[in-house]
Amino acid sequence: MNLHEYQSKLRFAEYGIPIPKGRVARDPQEAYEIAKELGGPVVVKAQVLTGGRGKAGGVKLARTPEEAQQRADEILGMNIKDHKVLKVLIDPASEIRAEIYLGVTNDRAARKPLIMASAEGGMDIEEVNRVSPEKIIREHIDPFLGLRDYQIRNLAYGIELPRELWKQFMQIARGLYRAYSESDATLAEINPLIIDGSGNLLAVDGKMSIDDNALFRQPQLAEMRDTSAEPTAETEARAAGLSYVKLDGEIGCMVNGAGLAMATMDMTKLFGGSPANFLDIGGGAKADKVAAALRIILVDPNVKAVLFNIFGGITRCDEVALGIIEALDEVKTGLPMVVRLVGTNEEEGRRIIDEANIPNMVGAATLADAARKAVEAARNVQG
Amino acid sequence: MNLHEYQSKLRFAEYGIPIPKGRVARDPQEAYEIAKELGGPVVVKAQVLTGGRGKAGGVKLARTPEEAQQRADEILGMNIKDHKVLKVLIDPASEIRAEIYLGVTNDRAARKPLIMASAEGGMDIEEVNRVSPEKIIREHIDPFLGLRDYQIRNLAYGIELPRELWKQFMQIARGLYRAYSESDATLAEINPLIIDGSGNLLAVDGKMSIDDNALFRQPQLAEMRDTSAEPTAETEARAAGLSYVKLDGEIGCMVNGAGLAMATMDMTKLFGGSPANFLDIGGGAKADKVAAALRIILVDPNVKAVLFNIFGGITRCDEVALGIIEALDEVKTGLPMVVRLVGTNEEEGRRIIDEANIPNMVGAATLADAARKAVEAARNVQG
Amino acid sequence: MSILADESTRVLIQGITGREGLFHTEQMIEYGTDVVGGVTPGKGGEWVLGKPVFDTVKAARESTGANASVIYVPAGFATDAIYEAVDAGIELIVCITEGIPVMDMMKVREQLDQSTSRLIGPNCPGLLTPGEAKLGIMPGHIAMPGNVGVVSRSGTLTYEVVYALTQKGIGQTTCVGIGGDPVNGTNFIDVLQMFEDDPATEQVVLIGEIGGTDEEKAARFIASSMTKRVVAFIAGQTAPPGKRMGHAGAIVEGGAGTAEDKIAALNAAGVRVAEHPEQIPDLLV
Amino acid sequence: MSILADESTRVLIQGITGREGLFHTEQMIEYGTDVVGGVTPGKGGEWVLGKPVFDTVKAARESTGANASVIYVPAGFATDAIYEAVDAGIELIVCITEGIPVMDMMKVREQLDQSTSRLIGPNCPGLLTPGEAKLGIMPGHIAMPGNVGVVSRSGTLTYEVVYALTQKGIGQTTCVGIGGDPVNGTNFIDVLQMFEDDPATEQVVLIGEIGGTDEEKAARFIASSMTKRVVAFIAGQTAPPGKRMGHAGAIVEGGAGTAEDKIAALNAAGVRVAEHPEQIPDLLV
Repeated sequence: MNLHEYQSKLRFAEYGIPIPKGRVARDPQEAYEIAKELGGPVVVKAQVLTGGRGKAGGVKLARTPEEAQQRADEILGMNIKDHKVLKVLIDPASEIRAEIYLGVTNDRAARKPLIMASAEGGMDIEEVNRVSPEKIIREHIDPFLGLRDYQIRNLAYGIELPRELWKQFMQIARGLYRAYSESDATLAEINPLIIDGSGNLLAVDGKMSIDDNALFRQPQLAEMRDTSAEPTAETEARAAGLSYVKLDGEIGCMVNGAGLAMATMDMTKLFGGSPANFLDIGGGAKADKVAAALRIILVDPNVKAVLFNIFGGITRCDEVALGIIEALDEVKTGLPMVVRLVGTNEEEGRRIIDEANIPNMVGAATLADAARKAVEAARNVQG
Repeated sequence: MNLHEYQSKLRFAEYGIPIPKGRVARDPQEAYEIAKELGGPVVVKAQVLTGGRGKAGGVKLARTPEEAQQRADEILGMNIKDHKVLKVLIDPASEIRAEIYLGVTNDRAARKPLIMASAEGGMDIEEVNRVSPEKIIREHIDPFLGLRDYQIRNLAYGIELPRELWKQFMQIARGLYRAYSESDATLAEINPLIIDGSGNLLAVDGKMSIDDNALFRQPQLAEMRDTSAEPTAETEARAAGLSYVKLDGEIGCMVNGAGLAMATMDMTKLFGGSPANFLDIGGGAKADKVAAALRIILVDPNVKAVLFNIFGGITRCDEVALGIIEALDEVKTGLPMVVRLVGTNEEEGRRIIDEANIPNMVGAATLADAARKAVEAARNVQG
Repeated sequence: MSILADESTRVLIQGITGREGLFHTEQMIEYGTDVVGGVTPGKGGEWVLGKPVFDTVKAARESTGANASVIYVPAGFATDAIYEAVDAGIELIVCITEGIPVMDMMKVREQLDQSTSRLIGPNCPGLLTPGEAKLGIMPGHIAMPGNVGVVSRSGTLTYEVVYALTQKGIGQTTCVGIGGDPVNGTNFIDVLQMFEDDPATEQVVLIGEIGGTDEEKAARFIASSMTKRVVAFIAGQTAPPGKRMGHAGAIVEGGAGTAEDKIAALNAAGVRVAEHPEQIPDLLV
Repeated sequence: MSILADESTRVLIQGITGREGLFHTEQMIEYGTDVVGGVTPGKGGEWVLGKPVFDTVKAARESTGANASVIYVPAGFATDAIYEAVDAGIELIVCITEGIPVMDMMKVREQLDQSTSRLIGPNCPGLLTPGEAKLGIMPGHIAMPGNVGVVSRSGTLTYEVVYALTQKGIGQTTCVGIGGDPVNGTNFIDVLQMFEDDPATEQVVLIGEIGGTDEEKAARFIASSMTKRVVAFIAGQTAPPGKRMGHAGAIVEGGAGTAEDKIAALNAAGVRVAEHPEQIPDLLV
């Protein structure tokens, strides 16, 4: 789960990291008032859960409250990589003497958290990494010991931070790691951490991602989830315990397991079709979950055919079959459906489907067979 | 640093461990009032920082408030192993169905905390350990992972705790380990942890020792130190950063380093004398520290001679010499003194002593020589 | 022959009385696995499916001589179950549970590296040595004994591939699902090395997916250290790019992690990569 | 010959600009120790006693090729200094600092056991190879080169013994103060093994004190694994019994820990135990 910039920065501030004194506006009038209250020039920043907002025109400078209002009006409602902008952050503009990068993430290869710093922060940090990786100083963190002060000094030394800023940098790095570990984050990043006009460090942008598996013990963070800008289907899917991502194709896919779901999507492509979604019903899915999944798929107007591919392990084919029947009782559809059930309790599952005798539903034995049938069926609907 | 029973139990209670609802009384009248408030029979327990108070008559049952008052009167002012009783804990008396032992300490051999439990708790637990050590179930704790639930289950299983008490036991053991680790304790012990008349677990006695090296980060615990029952000299010594223990002999010893201090004491014994104290001035001791040490030694009326044995490493002999001269300016004494200075800056130290030209002070080259001279001098004073 | 487990493996079930634990234990026993008992705290002394239940792994191991365990307990208790199995000296631990926070797994991994236990998973289907033993949730009937080793990061996709092999009459030595979590107990390379060392395994199928760099590392290992033929499949060619925020992930993993990268790395190591799971049998000799 | 350090050891001083650090660095240099530089965060680039100061151990090691370090920083920073030295790959770390909480040292020890570094101390006088190198605070002039190894839990008592040896013309290979804290980096047995393996060491002096069971363990080691003569002294025969509260300590350590117990254990192992420090030279051949 990703947090917005303003949420991340507020969290950072709880850990003693200096951030600009800005606030979030939901409409241009509010933006005007915040800018007036702050005084002086401000930055109007789109709050969207995606990268690249700067290049998309989602971040603008405003010298007066009136200008802030106007910029907010332009940015609110923008669509950045399929994310609608519903909030803007109004931060006081800072004079920037230097841009530092400072981030903590989990390095899966090393199986440890990793903290990184660079004197060349800002939007091009990935380019810095490609061209001169030695300019990014890295320290792996022992998960039991946590970030040690000497490691922060290694970073400060490595990025040649002016000596008079070491103390501030120590406090910020300690705070960032604590924010990371106490939030069960997978990412906590300040980019840029600037040296401002008064010569002090200031976190002008911030990002955090939280480990979804840990949200059960992070109720405060779980509540921060912003579903307002997210497609309704994704919100619904999450509520039902499903993993769903909308795509542009015409074959609705319902699969158990992420790997098999991706392989199923790949297969529709291989047979000339295109997947309408990624949908993993997870392990051990019960009838109600399957019904919810079917409902979510059928809401998408692009869907021309539905492909069920269930390989039972924890998930039992009979329960999936019952789920399909139940869902079709609630959500009537004339769309063609292809069902493939293999694995745990597959005979019972197939029997349930057969006995329900649904006219627009066909079975399939192999994945290739299922994908081929679904692509053909979708083509016929379109034709 | 040891905590009183009532302090330990209050600390335990902060970690969710059930304790009796008693309170501390400083005089018999207060004991009467607490007993009356509690209603029913109570136990009057001497609060002293030493073991064996039960056998010394420091724990008594009282059926009525009047009786509690009387028992408190008997116990307050008692002298238990050189500790004067200044406070009594008045706890409601509990029906005891079973006595369990539960303790956490640091096992220096294993270099890990160790939690131990036994179904045969109570005063004879050390005897249980001697006769049937297998009746004490032990689990070493990884200092990074902390006490894990499965380890608590291993204890509960091992002591054959009735199944219906496992949940309570889990909570108590978790609390005890947290109290131990968050207090930087070297010991946190409940003995006995009883099964009371209502079939519940209750910590009726508790003990904690805190790592002196960690008191700097445990200000709340450091404030709990009870110096009221401790010899004034020990309190003064601690304030001056010295390690001092009063003994019964006649040779006052001032030494740098605990090992050397013990060897010096042993040496006075070997030559027919007896040490009046253990006193370690520590490493790098300055003049003011030495002066304080001398003052503390001379307060003891048993002291007939003073033996200085300083082997300079971090401690510099010249500073010790200056300290001795300074102290003798303030604290005049006619007692014979033997001074031995060896190691870092020894020539300078000896020169300072020689130049001060103190009539009742002699030098010594070896430890044996110093001890022999001190014992002889003391004998002459006594004779 | 096989790797990790065979008919002589004495298996303990942690969480045997739970819904999933019970269901899959029954399947494991039916398959012929030597399940010697189970652990459910507070239910020690009971019997389930004809097997004794213990309160602790230590007690269970002492009574049964178990040398492997399969964990079916909920995520909130799974790391404790792993630590308990490690502490009791269980040699092979298979953790089926999904949803363990990554920070917890980083800590588990640190501890594991100092122990003599091997962990498969978490968030994995477990392993299957056809005709001998099933430790986990793979459907037994889709596999058959043979000489192909299978290792996979996926769950159900593994079944798909094993099923496809069996349909074509190609049997397996052992099928291992290592799990898809960012940090797990055993990785591709560990299992590839075991297959390389196993005389009965003649060829290996590797099933990967997008994300991380494990497939790239496996490719380097295959090029440098394997003599046996490896065939692979990578899922996720049509998957949308992840909604990764920030730069740290990109810096750590570089540009890697896409299906194209992984396939290129595998091809460069001489590995033939199937276009779809059911094509895998055709690439084996 | 010697153990742990000699004239070729390249020594770094952590906390070189502090009062104690500076004083003892000067003494170490005077003694002939190859001090190659120091570390004080925030003072990198300065020079002290003709030696370069660095901000971090890593930078210092890279510049100087140091393979040992001596830590003189205050207790609140000492564990960080140890971790930093371990992380930078320093082979021999001598921590003089006293007052480190025991829980912190238990954690340090867990980490050390996974590293290739050796820690001497904390709360110790360090070590001295007479005529070659001095890493710590032992007064150099009390020692002389020879063939007796000295190992001790005490600080100043060690000096007393070494001084007594030197007075009698008995030189030392290396004198090692392992420190008196409950948990430290190196124990008696580690050092006894090194002396046993060192061809130049012919006899060994062990100086113990009351508390703990390290001397008893050392006695068992001497009986089972040492061919060289060991002479010992145990301080604390007249010490009052500790004010130990509770039973846990007694249960863990049994009845052991008194001077009588330790002397009995050493005697049983064939070790002659001196009545007082200055008697030790008489017990050596």
